[in-house]
Amino acid sequence: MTDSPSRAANARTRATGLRLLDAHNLTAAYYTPEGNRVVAVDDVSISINEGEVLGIAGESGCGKSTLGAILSLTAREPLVVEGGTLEVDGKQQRLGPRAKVQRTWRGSVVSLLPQGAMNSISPTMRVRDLVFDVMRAHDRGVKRSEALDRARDRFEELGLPARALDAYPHQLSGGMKQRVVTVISTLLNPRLLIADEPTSALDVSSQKALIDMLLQMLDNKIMSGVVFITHDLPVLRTVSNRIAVMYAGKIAEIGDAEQIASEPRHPYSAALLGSVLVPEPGFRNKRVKGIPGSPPNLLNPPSGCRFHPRCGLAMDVCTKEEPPEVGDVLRFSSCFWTQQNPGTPVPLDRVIPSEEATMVETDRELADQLAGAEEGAR
Amino acid sequence: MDFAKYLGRKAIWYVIALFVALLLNFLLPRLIPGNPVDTIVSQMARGGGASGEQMKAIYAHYMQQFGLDKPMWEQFLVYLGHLAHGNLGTSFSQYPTSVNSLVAQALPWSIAIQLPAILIGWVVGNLIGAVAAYRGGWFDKGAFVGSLFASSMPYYCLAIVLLFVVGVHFGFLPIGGGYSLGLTPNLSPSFFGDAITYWWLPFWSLVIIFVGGQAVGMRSMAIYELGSDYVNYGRGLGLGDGRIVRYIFRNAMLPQITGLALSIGGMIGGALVTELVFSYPGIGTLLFSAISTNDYPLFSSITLLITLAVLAANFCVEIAYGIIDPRIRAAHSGER
Amino acid sequence: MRSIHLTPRFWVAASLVIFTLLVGLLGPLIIHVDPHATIGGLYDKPSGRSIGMWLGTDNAGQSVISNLVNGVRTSLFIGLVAGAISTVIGLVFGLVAGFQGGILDDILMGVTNIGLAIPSIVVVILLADALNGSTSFTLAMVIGITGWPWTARAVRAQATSIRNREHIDVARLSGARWVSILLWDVLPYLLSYVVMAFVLQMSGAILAEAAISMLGLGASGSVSLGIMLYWSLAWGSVRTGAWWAFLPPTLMLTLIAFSLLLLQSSLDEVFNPRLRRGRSRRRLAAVAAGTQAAVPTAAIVEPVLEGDRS
Amino acid sequence: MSDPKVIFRGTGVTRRFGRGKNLVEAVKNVDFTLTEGQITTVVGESGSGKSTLARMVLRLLPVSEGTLEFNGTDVTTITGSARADYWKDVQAVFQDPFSAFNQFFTVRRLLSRSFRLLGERAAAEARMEEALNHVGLFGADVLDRFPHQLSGGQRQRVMIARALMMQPKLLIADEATSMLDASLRVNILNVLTDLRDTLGMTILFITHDIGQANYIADQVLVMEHGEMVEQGPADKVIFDPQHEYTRRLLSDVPRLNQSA
Repeated sequence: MTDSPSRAANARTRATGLRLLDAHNLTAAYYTPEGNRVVAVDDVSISINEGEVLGIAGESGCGKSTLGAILSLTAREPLVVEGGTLEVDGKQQRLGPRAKVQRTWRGSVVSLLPQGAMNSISPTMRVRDLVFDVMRAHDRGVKRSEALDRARDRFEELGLPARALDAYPHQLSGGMKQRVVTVISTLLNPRLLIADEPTSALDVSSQKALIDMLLQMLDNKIMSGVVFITHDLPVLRTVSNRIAVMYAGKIAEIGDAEQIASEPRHPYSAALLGSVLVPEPGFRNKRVKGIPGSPPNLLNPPSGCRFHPRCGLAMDVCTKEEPPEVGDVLRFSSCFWTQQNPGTPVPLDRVIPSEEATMVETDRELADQLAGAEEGAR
Repeated sequence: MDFAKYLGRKAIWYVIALFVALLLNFLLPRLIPGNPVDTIVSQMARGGGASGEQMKAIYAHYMQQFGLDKPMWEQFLVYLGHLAHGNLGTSFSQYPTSVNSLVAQALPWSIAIQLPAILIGWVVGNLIGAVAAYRGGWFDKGAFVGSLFASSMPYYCLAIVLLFVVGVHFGFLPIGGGYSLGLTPNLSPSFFGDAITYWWLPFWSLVIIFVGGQAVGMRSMAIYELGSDYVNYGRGLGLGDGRIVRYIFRNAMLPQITGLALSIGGMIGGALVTELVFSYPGIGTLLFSAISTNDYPLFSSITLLITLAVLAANFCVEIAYGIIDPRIRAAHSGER
Repeated sequence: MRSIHLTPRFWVAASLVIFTLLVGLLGPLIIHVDPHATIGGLYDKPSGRSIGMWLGTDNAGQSVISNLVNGVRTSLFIGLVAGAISTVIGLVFGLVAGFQGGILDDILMGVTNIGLAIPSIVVVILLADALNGSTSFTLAMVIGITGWPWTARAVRAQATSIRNREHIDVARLSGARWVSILLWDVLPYLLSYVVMAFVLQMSGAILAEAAISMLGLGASGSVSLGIMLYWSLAWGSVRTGAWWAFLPPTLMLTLIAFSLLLLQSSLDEVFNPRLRRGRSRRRLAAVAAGTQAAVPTAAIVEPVLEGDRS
Repeated sequence: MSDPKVIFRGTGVTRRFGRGKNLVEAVKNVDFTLTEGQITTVVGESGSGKSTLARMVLRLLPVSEGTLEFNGTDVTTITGSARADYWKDVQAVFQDPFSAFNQFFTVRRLLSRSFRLLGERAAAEARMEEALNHVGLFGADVLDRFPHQLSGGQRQRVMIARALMMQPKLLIADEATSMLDASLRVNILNVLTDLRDTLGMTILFITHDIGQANYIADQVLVMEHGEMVEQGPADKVIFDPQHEYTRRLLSDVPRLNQSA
């Protein structure tokens, strides 16, 4: 019925094994007005192959949007990129406080598809004005009519109405605006598109339309790879070839989308996936467990493995040492338990201790008390 | 159409505001205890400038003009009737000169110092504000504190300081009046050459303040726009700084243009005291003399004039905003 | 509550404001000379002869320094009274209109818009003239009751946005009464805003008093910075170079206006560290940019654009 | 659940906003019932009118047309003290766990506001602690904290506790979990199902996420553009949808297991 799984399958065959991007040792921090340094992305390295969609998953505050800002070269105050390198097609771009970023990298090598297209186009300009400005920024000599013709072709190719070009942003619906912005982001056929929560504000039908369009763009070789950032795991599973799960500024696990979804190798991924609810019979009348506690304050992150305070599998070593990356650069899990138990599925029951069960007990007791109090009150 | 409806609703409000303004202008001077004409005539008599016969004629003239022997509501109608004919009445202190001609003499002078100051101040102020917001750093700090200081300085205080330092202490420019003694205002180049030396000081005293105010306003609006999503997106698409700055300006400009229109409307009453400081022969000085001689036909005509100009400017801005696509306006003014 | 991060600018502004307060409060106690007493001739030069002569004499042979410190006191008094009156009226109107909405909102905002469209300087001049021979207090009242409309509209805009916050519904569901919600759930969110509006109103009122006095409609028999300037202009002190008669009140007025505006702009940063680039800053900044003009023609401050919500 | 009893009934419920050309019918002639001791979920996309419906049931928003009945009593137009009494029985938790808090109040202050409706103070204090325990919190930990000192999940729990203090018969959760991360969301949903299972509470749960509806609902109502297009037992609506819209909604939902 739906064609997105087949598209995703196409995408999988499309992935070639040629390296598109290598990002090394990315570190970025926010500086609070009080002068505190909050490291939001801490020494993260990722790689993407040609034709691939890499999904970045994680809860709010895990650093996934910060990672998107670094990769799209759009970090700005109070976020400061403190170090790292991007390597695309053998061209290197150093990052850091003193590094100079070539303007034309933005938009043509890496391009940003921002969160909430609502305000991404200046309210007093038409879509076509931005389209022309974007083209001219990378090709001084381009003529207005020529630029607009190219944009019109692109709109038609992707099944968008060409008259959207003449609209002011407020005249477009939310889903249409997000798609229009997607086309603008990819006008210059960038090598890599960084999509930061593009679907989060959309209804499921618009979500699906956008995802289909992104995959079609990959098929049409408009761009060579996508980094897709969202907290929505089912969306990621639909769109990605590989998924990286971030926790507290670090990558907890990275692997094939299918493998992550079916047999996660990191306790955090397992717990996160365990809390996903989808409309399938298995989820009715089954008690799903959330992760107890909340993500750490990055101003003062826990020592060792950052997940250890919430992890039922945590051992002594987890509290002291940084976990190793078990696997290779494209597929690994940063976990001592995985290292010690290769090939064993993560036991979800042990990751999340029985706190939930005791809570239900307490509830029962209290219910009785409450009932008693109620009677007394009457 | 929607626009007609919008216009109609606005017009009703402005008619009410106009009515209230007229009522205030009519009523408040009459709150002074005693019959104003008695007061005036007795004052003129004390001055000894007029004979008994003349006195009586003047008295009769004013009683008739104001309809003071009639009930209040009829007096108000008489007042409105005169206004409808564009007749502002006869001055007390410079009887029998009409108020119309006194105002007509003074008005060009006020406009001559105000309009250029507003226009130039607006352009320069917005430029400074925008550049400060965009450049940041020391330029921003200096421009901001300087502009804040300039905009907070009472305009008449700056006038006094300039008059003293430039006019009196260094003697660079003449220190009072609108033109040299002995000349009569005319359109000859020689008169302009003379008048412009008198014009510089009041002009500067206003333009500096105006630059400051505009710069502060523009800077904060531009800073606000700098934080918006489209700036970040534009950068992410590799747009040049100049291009993005143009987007910012376009959006930050709209309220500034409104401000310009309103400043022009408020022009007549905008720098009353400046004229006083420089004895400049404009509306402010006229108002001052009207107050000091209790010339209340002149006095209330000036206040009415100021009100009308401001009301008209407000109304024009509203119409302009109605013409601009309301949805653009909605998008611009944000969530509401 | 939340940690408040005071900026250096705030401390500069606060010191300047405290300095003017000290001049107004302690000055008259230290400079123990009757401002109305004749202690010398026409424009005697400053001298160290006596405390009253530190800044010489004015056109009536009165001590300038004594007039100055007493004038600052009057100006502060007028600023506080007029600022309080217009802030309170504006707050009540804006709060009720914004929170209640409906017909009450339409009526209150109609009145406010009329008040905004009529330049307040005109009303002040007319009222001051009608109340011939006013005192500082009546002058403060006059300035106060003409200055409230823009506060009312600004407060209304804020109150309207707060009305849509979920915590208001939560309070209603908890059984809180209308007044309680207004006082505890709406007002605290506006408080920082109101404080800033008050500072602007105060500075506006002080400058308005001076302008009115210079036009010859000042409080007769009282001592104020505006009246000092009125006499020094009338007696040509600027032209004759008697700088001690006009420079001190000029500089004092500038200092007061500047320090209050600086205080407002720094309070904005203190109250809204995260809104640094946010909306409220934009609104108040627009007002702040207009304060100067707000006195002569309050209508410049903001047009009646948002007048009626469609 | 031997004898399911209808606790709430809406008949022909309609809500219009604006007038003239700008007239919008947010909710159009909707009929529904809530069964005691069950979780009823309203599913719909943005603009479907589901939150408007919730606010009408809460009597925070007047009904343009139609009637609302609670326990057999007509509550369509009650105001003043009658409405305050109604709020002892019908309470709500809202979407935004931050803006639902008055940031100037501690949790204690927030909760103690309900005391006026609860009567005697000592009993009310006890009830406050009970309510907090119900959602897995302890008074000593949270009562003297300001909202910004709590995590998102804790804030939403406090909000549920506030509603529970009234010991309501009907609890309305309007998108109460949509701004929480997935791992915290499940915990809140579990609190709600526990309330149903242990206290027999009736819950009206509003969501755009059919996955959450599937997890907790006994009954499902589907809304589209202000109209109620389908309603019935959760199993039936979700696994055997009759209406075209419901089918589309379900087919567009991304799944974790592509094969399923």
